[in-house]
Amino acid sequence: MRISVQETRDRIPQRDIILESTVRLMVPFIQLYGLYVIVHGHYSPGGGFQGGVVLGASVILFALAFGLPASKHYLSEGGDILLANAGALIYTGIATLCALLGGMFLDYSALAKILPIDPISWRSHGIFLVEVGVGMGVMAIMVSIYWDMASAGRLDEGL
Amino acid sequence: MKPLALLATLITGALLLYGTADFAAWGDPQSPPNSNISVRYVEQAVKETHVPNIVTAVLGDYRGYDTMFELVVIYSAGMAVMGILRRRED
Amino acid sequence: MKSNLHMYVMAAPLLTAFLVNIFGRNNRKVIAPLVLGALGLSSLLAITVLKRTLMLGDLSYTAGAWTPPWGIELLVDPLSALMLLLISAVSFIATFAALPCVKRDLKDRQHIFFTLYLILITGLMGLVLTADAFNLYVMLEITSITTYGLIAMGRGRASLSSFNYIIMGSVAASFYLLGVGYLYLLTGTLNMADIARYLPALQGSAALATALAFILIGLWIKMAFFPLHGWLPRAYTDAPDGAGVLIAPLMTKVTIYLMVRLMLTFQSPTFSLISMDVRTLVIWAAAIGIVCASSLALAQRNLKQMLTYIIIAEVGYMVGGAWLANEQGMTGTLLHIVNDALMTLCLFLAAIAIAYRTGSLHFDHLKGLYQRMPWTMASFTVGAFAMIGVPPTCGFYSKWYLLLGGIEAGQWEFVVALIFSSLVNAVLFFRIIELAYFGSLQDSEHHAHASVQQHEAPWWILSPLALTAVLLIVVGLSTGPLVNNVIRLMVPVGF
Amino acid sequence: METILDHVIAKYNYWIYVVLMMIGFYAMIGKRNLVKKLLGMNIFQTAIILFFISSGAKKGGSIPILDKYAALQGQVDVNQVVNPLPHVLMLTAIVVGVSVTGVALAVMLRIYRKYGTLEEDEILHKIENE
Repeated sequence: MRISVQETRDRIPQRDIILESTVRLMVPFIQLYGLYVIVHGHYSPGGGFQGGVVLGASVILFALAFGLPASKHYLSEGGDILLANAGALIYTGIATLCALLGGMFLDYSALAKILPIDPISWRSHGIFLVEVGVGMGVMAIMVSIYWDMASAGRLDEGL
Repeated sequence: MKPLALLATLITGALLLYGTADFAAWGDPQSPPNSNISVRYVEQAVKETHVPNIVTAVLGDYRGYDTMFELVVIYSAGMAVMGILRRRED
Repeated sequence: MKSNLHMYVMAAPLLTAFLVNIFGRNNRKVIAPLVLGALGLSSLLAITVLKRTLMLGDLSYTAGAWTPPWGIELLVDPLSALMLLLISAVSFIATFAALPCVKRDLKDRQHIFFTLYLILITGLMGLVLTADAFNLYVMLEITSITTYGLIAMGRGRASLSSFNYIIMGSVAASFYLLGVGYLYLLTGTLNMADIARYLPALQGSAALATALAFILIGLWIKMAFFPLHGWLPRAYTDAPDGAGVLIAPLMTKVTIYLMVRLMLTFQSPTFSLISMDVRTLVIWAAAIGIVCASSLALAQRNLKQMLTYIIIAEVGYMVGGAWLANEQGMTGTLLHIVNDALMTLCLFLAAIAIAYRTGSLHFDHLKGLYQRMPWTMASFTVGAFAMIGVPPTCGFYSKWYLLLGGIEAGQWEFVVALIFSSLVNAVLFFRIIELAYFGSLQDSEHHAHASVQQHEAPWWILSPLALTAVLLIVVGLSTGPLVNNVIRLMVPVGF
Repeated sequence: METILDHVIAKYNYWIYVVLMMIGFYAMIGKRNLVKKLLGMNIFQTAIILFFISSGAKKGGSIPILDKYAALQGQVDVNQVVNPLPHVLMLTAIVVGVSVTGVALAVMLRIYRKYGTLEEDEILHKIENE
């Protein structure tokens, strides 16, 4: 008893104007909130992971309402993979840069050789840069996992 | 197989409960975890990193190595899902 | 100024993993140079790290310049430097064989495969270096998730065996995390050396026994110690060839290294982790495990499956040797970690070379292989001799130390199990050699595979195989210096 | 008998988490359906996260976000602030839990596409006579 792909395909409802217009309204504000969570990791609960998941959720909401092909038009597959790699490279890149600049691995105060501000505030900025990298990486990965799960790897037609 | 699994579960549970005997009471500020290395985190973290949120300070700087590999974990999970499901062959 | 060399050994494969994912996506040709370059560079750096550690002594390094209990401490001592070199060298050699196999199996997902491949190697290196209990959990998870992904990319049954591995792996990781949680609740710190300072005060407490029991059970499941080995045979057999050649030699050996590292760190004159009755119990379990795993290997009809059961028997050697708690036994275990990784690599490379040419590893397809693939079978024979424990090869020396340790500790069941397993190995491998050598070419003609044009494996697979076979003998002959100035330093005198 | 009751009352949270862990552990190794095994794994991991977080709790403690200037002057009362370390560790454990669940779901999707069922014994039966 293998469920044929065609059976699942025709159970998906056609486009729904109410759903699309509300989602078109909500997605920008969700993304704004996601950015807020990333940026305010220093002062309020939050940070790279939580903000990245909220940003990822906004793109997934878009994909649910407008269909997977539309979301791939909004954030292309190549762009998504590039975003994930960029996020990971930012974090590991900064860590290796600190080691190359003569400090210890992941020691942000070693970055003072590039921009000479005092080491302690370099730590605060280092944490922020790293949180941005984490946010980008987590957002891209959440979207990519949703795409794979929804279309069982074919990325043609989502849930 | 099921009774064997039940037996293993009960033994593990009993061992765990037997182990909770020596823990400090819940919420006790003088318990080992609350009075050992985290005292410095609470007192010094803001001075040393200018980040009011101590959890982010510990996450990003004191134990930044953990968080770096945490990102690598979520990254490799995304790549694993991509590798498992995206198959052109079948 | 503390040297960052060992961090570059880890950073090279990690950064390359992301580059391979970016550039390897559209043109495949860039994957091979990137992967080989990164692993070659990290092998060279690992050699200098080992030399440096032997000259200048241990290096306690923290990521982020914080003093140890607060920051995460990475310990580079002779043993971890040796393991770092072992991991980078074995993965460098295995990559040569992985490249053609992956090109054949996973046509358009090669870049994803090699991203996971490099992250797995980074995770193994991180496991070897870390001296922080929770960081070790994160590294365990990295190596586990990448291994789940690599195995599940295989065809057919691979997804089911990968799922079983996921369940058992999560149980193991959760048990380890529980053990660390109990230790954290008792001591309040996460740094292993710092925890060891608090242990004598907690000598008899129930929670400490539970914590160490759960940590050990978690590691035993991860290393497939006999009663908990159910997931390993299917997982390693169904893994794609390119992944199997890296996972089989390294995963269980690094987990055994972790168990030894924990035992050595928590060991102190006042607090002996290994109380008498627990030690005898574990050695009995190891002995029974060796006997059962070896006899199960006899029952297998597939070469790769037979090798997986031999891996489980070898795990029994090392766990038993470590728990003998005397100098000979520990030296034998540490030496056997290195030797067994090389032996398993040689045998898996041979299995892959045979599978690459004949398509199947079932025994009746191995007839008359010596005529068709002389060099592959020659290296396979060297690997077989090493596994049995024939003198010039490295297998003999580590087994010799283990035997001495067993006799000295008076654990006769362990000694008997070792001898029994060596004999069974002899039967296993001579059966195959006899099949491959004397099974004349004619009666394999009418087999379905006769039409496939038989000749030597491609040089991509043959050169690492031959190199590993030579390495087995070289490492065997250089056991003296290897033990005296590297392993001897690690084994505490008053053990 | 009396001491055990005190001991239980003082640490009832650990008892609850251990029961939760064992429910998850039994589902992981006892159940035959793959989805139930996965749910068991999630229950087990959630119980461990609760176990760690409750170890850092302090009676009357507030969240570990301090007023920057008061902290710079150094007027920080440790007993008023909850222990931040378990929260950091559990952020990692949550991410690991999510990742393993994601990979397990992907593998289950492939198994379902190939064998049409998620009952382990049916799958093994199908593999035998493949």
